[in-house]
Amino acid sequence: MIPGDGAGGALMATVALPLAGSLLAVVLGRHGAQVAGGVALGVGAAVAVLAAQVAGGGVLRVDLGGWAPPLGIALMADGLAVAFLGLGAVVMAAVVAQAAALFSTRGGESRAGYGFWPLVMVLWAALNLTFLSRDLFNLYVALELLTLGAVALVAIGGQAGPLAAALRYMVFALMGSLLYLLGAVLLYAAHGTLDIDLLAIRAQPAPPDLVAAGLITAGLAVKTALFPFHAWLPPAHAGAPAPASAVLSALVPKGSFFILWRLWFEAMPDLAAPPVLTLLAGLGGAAVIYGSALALMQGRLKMIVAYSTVAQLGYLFLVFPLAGGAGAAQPWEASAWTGTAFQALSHGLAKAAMFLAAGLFVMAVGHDRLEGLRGLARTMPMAVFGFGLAAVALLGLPPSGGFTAKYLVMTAAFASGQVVWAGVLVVGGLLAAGYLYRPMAALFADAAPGPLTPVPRRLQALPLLLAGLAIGLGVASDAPITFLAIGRPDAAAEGL
Amino acid sequence: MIDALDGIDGLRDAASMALTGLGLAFFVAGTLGLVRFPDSFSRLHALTKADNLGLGFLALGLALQADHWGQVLRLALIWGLALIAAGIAAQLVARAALAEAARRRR
Amino acid sequence: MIGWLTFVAVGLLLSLAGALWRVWRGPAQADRMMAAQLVGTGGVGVVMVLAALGDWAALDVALVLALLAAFAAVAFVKANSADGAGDPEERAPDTALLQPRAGREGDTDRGGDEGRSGAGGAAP
Amino acid sequence: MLLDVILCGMILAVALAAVSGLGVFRAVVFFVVHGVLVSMAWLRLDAVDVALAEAAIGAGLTGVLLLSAVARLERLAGGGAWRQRVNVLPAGLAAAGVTGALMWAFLGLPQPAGLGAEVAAALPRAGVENPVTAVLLNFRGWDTLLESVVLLAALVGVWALTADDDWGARAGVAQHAAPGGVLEGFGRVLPPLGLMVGVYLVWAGAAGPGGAFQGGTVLAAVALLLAMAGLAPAPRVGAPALRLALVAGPAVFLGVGVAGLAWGGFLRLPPDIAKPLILTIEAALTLSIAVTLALLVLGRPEPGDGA
Amino acid sequence: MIDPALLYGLTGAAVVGLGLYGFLSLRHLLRRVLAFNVVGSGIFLMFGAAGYRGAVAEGTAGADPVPQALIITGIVVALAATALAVGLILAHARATGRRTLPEDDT
Repeated sequence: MIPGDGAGGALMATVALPLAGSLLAVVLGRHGAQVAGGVALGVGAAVAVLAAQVAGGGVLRVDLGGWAPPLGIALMADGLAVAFLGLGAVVMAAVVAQAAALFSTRGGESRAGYGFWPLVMVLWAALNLTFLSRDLFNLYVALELLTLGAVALVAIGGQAGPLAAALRYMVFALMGSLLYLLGAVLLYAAHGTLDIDLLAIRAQPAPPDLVAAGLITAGLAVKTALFPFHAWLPPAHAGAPAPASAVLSALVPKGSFFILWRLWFEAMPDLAAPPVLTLLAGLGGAAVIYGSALALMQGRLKMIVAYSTVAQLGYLFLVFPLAGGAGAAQPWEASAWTGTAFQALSHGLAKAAMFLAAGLFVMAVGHDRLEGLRGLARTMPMAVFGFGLAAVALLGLPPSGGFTAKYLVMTAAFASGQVVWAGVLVVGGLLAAGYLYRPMAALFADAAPGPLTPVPRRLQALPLLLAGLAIGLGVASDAPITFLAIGRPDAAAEGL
Repeated sequence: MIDALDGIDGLRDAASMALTGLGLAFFVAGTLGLVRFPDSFSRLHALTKADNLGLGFLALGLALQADHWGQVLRLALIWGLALIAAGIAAQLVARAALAEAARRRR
Repeated sequence: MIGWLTFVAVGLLLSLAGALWRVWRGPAQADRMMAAQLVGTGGVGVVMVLAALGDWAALDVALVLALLAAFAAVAFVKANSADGAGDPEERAPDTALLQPRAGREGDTDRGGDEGRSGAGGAAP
Repeated sequence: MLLDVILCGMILAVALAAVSGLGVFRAVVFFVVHGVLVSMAWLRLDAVDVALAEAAIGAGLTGVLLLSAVARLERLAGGGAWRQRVNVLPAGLAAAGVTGALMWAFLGLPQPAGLGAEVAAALPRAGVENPVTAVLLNFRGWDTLLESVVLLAALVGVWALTADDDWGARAGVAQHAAPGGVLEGFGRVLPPLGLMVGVYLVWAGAAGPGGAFQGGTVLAAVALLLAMAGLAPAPRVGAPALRLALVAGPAVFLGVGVAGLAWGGFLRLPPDIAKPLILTIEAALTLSIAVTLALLVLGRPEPGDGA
Repeated sequence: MIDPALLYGLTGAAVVGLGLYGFLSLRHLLRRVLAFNVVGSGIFLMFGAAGYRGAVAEGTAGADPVPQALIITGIVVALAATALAVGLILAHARATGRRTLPEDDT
């Protein structure tokens, strides 16, 4: 544990660099793309250095301003946090590369060209902070920054549809923030601290803690678009421009889910009564079924991919009954925990690849209705192959990261006797095959594609690269597994 | 000597009580005017005049209770600002009410 | 002295309560704005008394309230002007309205519960 | 004690009136009144700094923002019958449930817990005497830095809603006022006083109630008044000076934070030079907050239609 | 007599409830944003009451500064969110001539 010395620099860079980049982009206006490119490289390097430090020295804590909690705010990087930072860095690098073509400001400063870059970098900084911060109110400000950035990105297109979607997103997100803030206020009123580690010591099943846990969980569930509150996600993610929807779908809901994960496993582990955890996983399961069913009925590619996000996010909630809950650390909890981390990472990479590919199809054909995409495989082989690889990862077919995730969670489900969650995984996989078959069939149809504008090959390489990483995550899965174990709450119990 | 001293204090307290009481009375009058008067313009007339006078007396009464000059200065500044604000607001709102009534008549 | 000032503060608050009724009832938007103006001035009064009762530093709050008291009225007036950013004084007033009327409620009150260009849903 | 009961009763009545009844204008006026009442409540709760912020933002800027939005919205989307409310019963049940749970939780609070003692203990090393400013700019400076970025992100979001061909125009609708009229007079008389009060609040924030936010909000109100009185046209979106002013606060704060790495950690302010550092941060923050809040209330550039 | 902290805390909880009711049931988008602000001020009232309660117990002068600082941060964040929401509502109204979300319009 190396608090607060030079080693904190890399950890701080992952948040301070995007912030500095967004400030620079506000001033420099026309050169937003170059600033974002520099920030992407910088944060990538910072995450690499941080990963080396965490792998070498274990969990790394930084007390901001030198003030230790409960007075100050602490940031902490453990295996899980650095893995998600890595996911963010990779996805953001690809998104910045594609957005540079879409939002180029060479001609002169345009509205969207000016607005996109500061917003996407502010979003990145807020996202990285949700993975690192240990203070509940600091997480609230990070969530607000995440929400404002995301809503503004959805509305940046300017048409009527995305504007309504952005408004609905904002209404839901504001509701989520209020419920979360209420919970944080109650916890401070009860225990005089907002730090997760101090709360873990002081929390006990008294009225304020129970109500606070309920409100925070409800608030974060709304922000993660869990089943009954998912209505805002598909139109918002489909309405945003492609690079933005890649960030929104692959990363943003994971920020609020990550906080929920921290709370239920580190801040209030013994507060988790089994029925509550089962309810969360039940809603997750319903999200998988409902999201997949609706994805089957969509006519536009981006709507299919957006509803697939609703479904895939449902898988993440299975971790609560399998790995959470009081009682001795069962041997299968570690594998459920790691499996869910894998699911989040692999879905992030695959979903970003899909939305970037969809963006390229829209760039080529002008719209994303399925019938317009027929036969694109012949003219844009790399992008379509990337989309296909991403579909493999989403389905969880070997050797993809998705398969490793499903395998780990399923073994945990069988070992713990809660077979219903294994059922959810299987049914989800089948439904995913269903809704992904339709776009794949259209893309590989042997119809002659209509008039389309050529898409440069270097842009087509981006989705392929991301999808390749999603597959690679499964192939070389032993390194991430050991890395994720650093700082895991019950690190002692070895996985299956 | 001591009771003479508190004589002055007594006098000061009595004066500030009287002034603040007067201020309160004007505020109540202003509110009554706002509630009871028949139309917008007479209400505006009542509230602007009564309230500002009330605030003036209140400020004066409290100034007697002040510990040092900084507070008296601030009380005077507050009253001045409130006067400006009330004057501006009354004039503009009256014109807006007139325009609104004119629009409704057409 | 403390008891008296508390009484004055309570009295001021109750007078503000009267203004709240006008905000609810006030047929025309201008009536509601006036009532808000009264609450602003009354608020300055109450805060001054609270400052005398408690910590004199609260005078700064009264200062800010007095400073910003007119802003709501200015925003209302500008927003309701012809193009939404003008000034009601730019056009000569229609003085025909100001003819004294014997005893009848002023013209501005005959309007429906909502001012015509007034608030929110057209359906009352 | 009676005072608190009456004040709470009025706050509840105003909150109820703001969410019930018909008409958005009435709801907005009730919200402005709510701001005034709540700033009184803060005084009764011994929180003068918060009372200042509530008075400046709740009763001041939010009222201006909502009032101008109401009228503009009526022009854009007025008329037409429509249902004011929907699913009233589930909403009522949910609200009642949350309220009951909150009250049950508040009553169930164990012995009072707070950080007053820790702050008092660390105050000598914080560089400023006012504990709230010490928390805002030193102990939890990271929150405040992020919050100034939140303001900036909101402004960039609002600007991104501009029509494409209006980009580069002046922020907000072109304001104008009758020359020599009452509004222009107000625009000439108040700003000097407002500027004095704003700067005083920022400067006083180190020792007593006040600070960058309260002062910045008052200065934003002064800038708004100058624009609304037609005395100073709103700046163009692309003006470099404006962009530097917008970014000054977060940039200086971030710069001091990174400089802290030299003293052992991010955002670390060595006690002996903490006060000058905090004052520089506050000055830059006040500038950024004043400009950002004024532009947020003015809204997106709309040179074309005045509607 | 119930102590002030409890009174303001329960009032804050009730204001949160009222605001939540408005936020969930109202359809006019501007009124929903307004209800969001009402809920926010209710939350901060509860927070301030908890801070006051903590300070009174510890006998330190003035309320606990940490909640005060967080409330000021919260108020400014709420204003930023409100400003963006209002901007979106106006842009949406300009594009669709509607004051409510599409699914709420009858």
